[in-house]
Amino acid sequence: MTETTYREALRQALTDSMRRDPSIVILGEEVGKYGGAYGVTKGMLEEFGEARVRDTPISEEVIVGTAVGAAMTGLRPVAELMYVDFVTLAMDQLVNQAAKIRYMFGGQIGVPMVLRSQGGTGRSGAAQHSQSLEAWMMHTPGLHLAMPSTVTDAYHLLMHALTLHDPVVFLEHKGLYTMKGELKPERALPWGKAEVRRKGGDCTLVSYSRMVHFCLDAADSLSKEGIEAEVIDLRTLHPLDMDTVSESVSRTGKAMVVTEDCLTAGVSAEISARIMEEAFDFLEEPVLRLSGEDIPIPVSPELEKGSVPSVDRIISTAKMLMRR
Amino acid sequence: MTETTYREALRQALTDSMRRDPSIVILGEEVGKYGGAYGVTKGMLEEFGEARVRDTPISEEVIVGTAVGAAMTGLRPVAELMYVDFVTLAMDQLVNQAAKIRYMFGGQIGVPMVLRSQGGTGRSGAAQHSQSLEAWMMHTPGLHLAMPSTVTDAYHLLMHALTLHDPVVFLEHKGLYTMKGELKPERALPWGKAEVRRKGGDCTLVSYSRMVHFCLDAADSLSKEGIEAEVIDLRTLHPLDMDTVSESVSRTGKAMVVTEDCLTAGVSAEISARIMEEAFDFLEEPVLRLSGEDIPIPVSPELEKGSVPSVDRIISTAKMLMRR
Amino acid sequence: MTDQQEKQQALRFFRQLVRVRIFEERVSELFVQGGTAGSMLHLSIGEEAGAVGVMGAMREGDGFTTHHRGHGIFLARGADPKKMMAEIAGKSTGYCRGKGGSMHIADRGLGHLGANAIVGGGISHVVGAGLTYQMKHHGNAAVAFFGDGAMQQGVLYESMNLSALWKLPVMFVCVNNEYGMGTRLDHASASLEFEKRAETFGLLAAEVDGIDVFEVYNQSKNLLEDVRKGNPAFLKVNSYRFHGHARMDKSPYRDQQEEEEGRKKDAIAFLRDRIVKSGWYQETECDAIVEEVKQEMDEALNHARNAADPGADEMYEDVFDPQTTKPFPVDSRIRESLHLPQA
Amino acid sequence: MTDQQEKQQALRFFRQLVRVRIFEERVSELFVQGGTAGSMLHLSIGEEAGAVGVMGAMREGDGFTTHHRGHGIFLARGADPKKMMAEIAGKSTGYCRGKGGSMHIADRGLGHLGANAIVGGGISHVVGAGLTYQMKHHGNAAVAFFGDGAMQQGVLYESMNLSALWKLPVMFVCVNNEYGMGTRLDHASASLEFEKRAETFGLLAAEVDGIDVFEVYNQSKNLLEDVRKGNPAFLKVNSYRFHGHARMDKSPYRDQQEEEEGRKKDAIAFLRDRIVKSGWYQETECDAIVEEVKQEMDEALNHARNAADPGADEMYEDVFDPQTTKPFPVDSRIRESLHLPQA
Ligand SMILES: Cc1ncc(C[n+]2csc(CCOP(=O)(O)OP(=O)(O)O)c2C)c(N)n1
Ligand SMILES: Cc1ncc(C[n+]2csc(CCOP(=O)(O)OP(=O)(O)O)c2C)c(N)n1
Ligand SMILES: [Mg+2]
Ligand SMILES: [Mg+2]
Repeated sequence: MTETTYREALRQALTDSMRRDPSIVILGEEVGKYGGAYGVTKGMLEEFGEARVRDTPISEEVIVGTAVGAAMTGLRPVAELMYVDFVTLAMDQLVNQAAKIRYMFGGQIGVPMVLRSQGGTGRSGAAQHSQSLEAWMMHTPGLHLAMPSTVTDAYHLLMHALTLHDPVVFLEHKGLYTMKGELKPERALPWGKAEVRRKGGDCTLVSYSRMVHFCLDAADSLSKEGIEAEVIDLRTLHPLDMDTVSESVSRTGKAMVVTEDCLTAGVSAEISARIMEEAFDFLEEPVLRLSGEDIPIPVSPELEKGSVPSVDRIISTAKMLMRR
Repeated sequence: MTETTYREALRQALTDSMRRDPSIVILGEEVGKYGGAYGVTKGMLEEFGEARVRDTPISEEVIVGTAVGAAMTGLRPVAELMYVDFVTLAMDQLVNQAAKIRYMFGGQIGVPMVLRSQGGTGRSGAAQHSQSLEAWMMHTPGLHLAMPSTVTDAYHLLMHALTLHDPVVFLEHKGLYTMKGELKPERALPWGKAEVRRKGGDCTLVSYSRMVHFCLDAADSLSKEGIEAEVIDLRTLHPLDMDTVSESVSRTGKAMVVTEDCLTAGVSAEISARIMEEAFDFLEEPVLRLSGEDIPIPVSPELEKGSVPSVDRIISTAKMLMRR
Repeated sequence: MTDQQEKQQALRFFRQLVRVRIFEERVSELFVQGGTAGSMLHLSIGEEAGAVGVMGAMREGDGFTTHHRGHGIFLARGADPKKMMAEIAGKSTGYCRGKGGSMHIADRGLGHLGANAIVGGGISHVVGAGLTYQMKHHGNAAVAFFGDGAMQQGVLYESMNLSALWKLPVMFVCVNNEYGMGTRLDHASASLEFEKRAETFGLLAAEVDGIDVFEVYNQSKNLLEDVRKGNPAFLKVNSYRFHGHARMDKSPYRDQQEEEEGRKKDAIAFLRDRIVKSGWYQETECDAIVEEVKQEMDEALNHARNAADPGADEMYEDVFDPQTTKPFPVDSRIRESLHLPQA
Repeated sequence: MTDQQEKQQALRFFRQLVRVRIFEERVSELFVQGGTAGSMLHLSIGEEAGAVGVMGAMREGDGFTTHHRGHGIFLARGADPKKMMAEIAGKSTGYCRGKGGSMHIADRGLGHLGANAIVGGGISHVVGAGLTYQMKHHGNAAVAFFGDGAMQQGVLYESMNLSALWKLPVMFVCVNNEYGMGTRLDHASASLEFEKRAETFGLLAAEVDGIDVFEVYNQSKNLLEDVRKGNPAFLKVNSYRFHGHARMDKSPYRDQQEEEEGRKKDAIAFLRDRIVKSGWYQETECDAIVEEVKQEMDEALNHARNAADPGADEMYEDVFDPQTTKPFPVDSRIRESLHLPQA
């Protein structure tokens, strides 16, 4: 088994795709010479040259707008926002333009682009460098939304994103880049399929991105105490595979959604509501939401940690869920 | 009974507040000479002068940023975005700045500002002039969020917003400006309290803004068929008064959330999940979400109408909910 | 240009200018008759020369975006007035099948990358189109049309900078009609030195009086030559918005004298005068063109009136590539969760 | 300034410059010892004169915002290094009680309206502060400090325009250190005529060599006189970023020769030389100041190391005015929904 990091898997997907498809260009701040703030595009300038790996000025709105225009005319841009927090500067281009162009123009023009960024806590980045903003994009019709948790998914989801004809928001987690794992090149679950990462019949934990690993660790501990949790990794938030989730909840009767984004009106609200809608008759307890606190992220490492779910809290919450 | 329009009630609240508090200034596109794109600030330039009623260039980001800076230093700005769709251009200032400043700075500096805007369908404004984006703000810690449905609330909520020490997003509905009603100057339900607009014991309809009226109309029709729906108007989405909602659902056992925003990861997801969390034992059916379709808003008046809930669909959905 | 060429060009320009004017008049009628989709209709009467002059200098393969006041620009590009009018009416035979409307018309074939209802929203798209042309279709240019109001949107300057930095074949055309809604340009911008400003972002820049379509054409042509070589440019076309901001606006914020003066900047009258005075053609020949155009536009109007609304289910189409994912209709979802049969 | 005044001023400036330099060196130590909250630490070594010179020309009552590289600016304003260092360490005695950190330091009392981690994020706040001063505190000025990288953010131009349009007492200070992360300014901006550019937005503009704190001071003073009268201004201070972008960055994208040249732009060495050569003070007197400052900053460092972390429950404080609403903790919510007693 060869071990690869999440970061390398992403780079591999970009590289393999660019070798295959000459219309792919990368643009963003520091993606070239610097190799990306988190090193994802390191070495790619050397292989693909300045025409295809493009350092931009610090102009988020025009980075995304340029990607939109390029995508409309025949390129397949991969635009990078260094932190997802900066999407606040490009929401018009993402939401009012990229996501709506196919629709507004009656299906004439697609916008095949990938917007890569990274979010989440873990580096004391404070309130403007640690957010998880995927709920905004999930709420925007016209966008695909992928949030890989594993090395293999980092590769395959990005590969697939680079074949779609619509905009894909591709959100990585800053805490996963150095994570190692096996990259299984042959296997690829279809786009939009959730993956059951661990089987279990007592309760269902639904998650994505970094929190999947927290759930798996928690499930291991719970197992020692006789509780078998099923862990589902959504992989993409659009399309959203509720079938896999509902099937599991129909067996366990107990569900908990674990996300890093702020709880109120976040992703866990949607998943929770959907579980109720699709598996109401099976639910023995309300679906629980273990999400980020409804606060800006504080810089203090201790407070930061406390502001999002931890393995311990997943364990204790699962026990509460299982108590009767 | 003297009848007032929603638009006039808003103007009255601005006027009364500005007479009382000299630190209030209004800024935005066309708020002065033009009197506001929807006429809310008509005549205010004449009363308060150019120093306090300020026309701005078409620069949404700096409109909100200027309001933030003014609020931090002792003014109480009311910034207007002509359409809530344009908040996409000012999300950094709203989300990364206004909402987080008190927190990031350890409580030292508040941002007492009101961001007024209007959203919703009804004027064939198409995909970039018809959105309902309140879920994004509801998902942002640090923001108050008011969405008045009546003439009286338009007045009192805006009056109250102009006394808070934190940023308030105040979202009007373009379809309500010409609505008439009695402005009851004496009464004001507290900020953050929902209002039961109609009593009923069979099912609970939860809504806010324009959809409250659709729910009330539907409830009248349902009543003729023997179904008594309780209609709750949330009034503010932050604070969110779930007590009133849960109490109602604990009586009716059946709930339906009616909103105009896109369904997925929208406001109705949060309300639905909260109802399950707080009234699980009383629920006889899954909480239903009757929200906007997950599509950009089309320009065709017929399609536009079909893209959001209608009175008829509220009626038919309520009947389905009551069927067994 | 030889005199003969100029003469023929003049007549072509005249027809185009008249087409824009009369098209907009018909849009206005459609509105009055309640036939348009909504009231957010922005007529470009008074700005015809900007549309016709710049478009005259563009080539097949070039791409462009427009602002919300873009009917004339698209028409000058060769749009079918029937499909335009139908789109403005929100009908199924429109350019965007009734989904976009006046503010979101586009046509891939003609290189129209879209009208935009966000002031400044389409400007950065031409930077991207310019990038595509630089990499794949050398020689093509991408042109952004926008109003004077967009001069106050930051994205314009980000776009200028990136175009200059990457040497993209991009031209920024400011259709200056003196107003952004009720705000006169000098109340929106502290400085009016826009050409100098563009130069400090590394662009070529020029200004032209929009009364004279030939001037607009010549300036555009000159700039576009450099643009195609990778020197992005900025062009300001000065004109006046003859009517209100949108169809309902009567411009009470403008004084009559100013309006009268402004409406003298009439490119059609100006060109007609020149055509006749130069002895190129007779008044009657001009009149004949006007009549022909009227008929063309009446037909467009009739077409739009009689065209069908889009079918209710089309609402769910075009959100995504049809091969992939589709919206889950709200009602289907509700029925599913209640275990009821689908309607 | 008389010679005597100049001499005293020189010593004050010297102390301030040294304070910034040594403070940053101590921040760096704190980082190496694992004592900072995170690694997003941006040192302003090499940019001391911009901070000290501009601040020297500012007055009590003036407000300002900074970018992410703002330690020196705040220190020059009179910040307490203990509270700064504690904040950088994420401790409860810090300026922001350990919630903001290096990139979000602020102090209402000193008019610091906040460091900002969004490039360009704090620029428009001074437009608002300027509005407040124009209406309520005539004579005060609001100053935005930002890097050369922010010259490519559209919000800067929107801010310039609005300040000029409304005649606000605002100054925009670009702390040009030649780099935005790994990108040299000439790879980020097609044109470097920033002063001319500011002029085309209606501002006064100047450029100054950041090696000479007196020059920075004088230019700022001149501009601020006009600024206070309602003529907004732009000032570019040229310097060089001696170290990497953030504490972990070793600047592999810069060549050694360039770095060596760049580091010669040392405002401290420059001023010391002048002090000694002018016979104002002896080397030993300068050394004594350095020693004093070292002690001051060592104390700050120790304070930060030993200060307490914020209490876990403080996480929920300061989201809203305490009189109004508070976050509903996730765990309480879960317990409530399971009818379990609160922990
Ligand atoms: C981002 C944004 N802000 C505001 C508006 C509302 N609005 C529509 S057109 C317009 C005026 C635009 O003026 P200008 O750019 O000069 O174009 P013109 O209407 O004069 O052709 C405004 C403010 C908008 N559509 N988008
Ligand atoms: C909006 C935004 N984009 C990108 C970043 C990431 N980033 C942080 S500092 C920086 C470089 C800024 O350069 P400059 O403005 O010159 O300031 P300097 O670091 O040189 O002081 C970048 C790209 C950010 N923090 N905010
Ligand atoms: Mg205009
Ligand atoms: Mg810099």
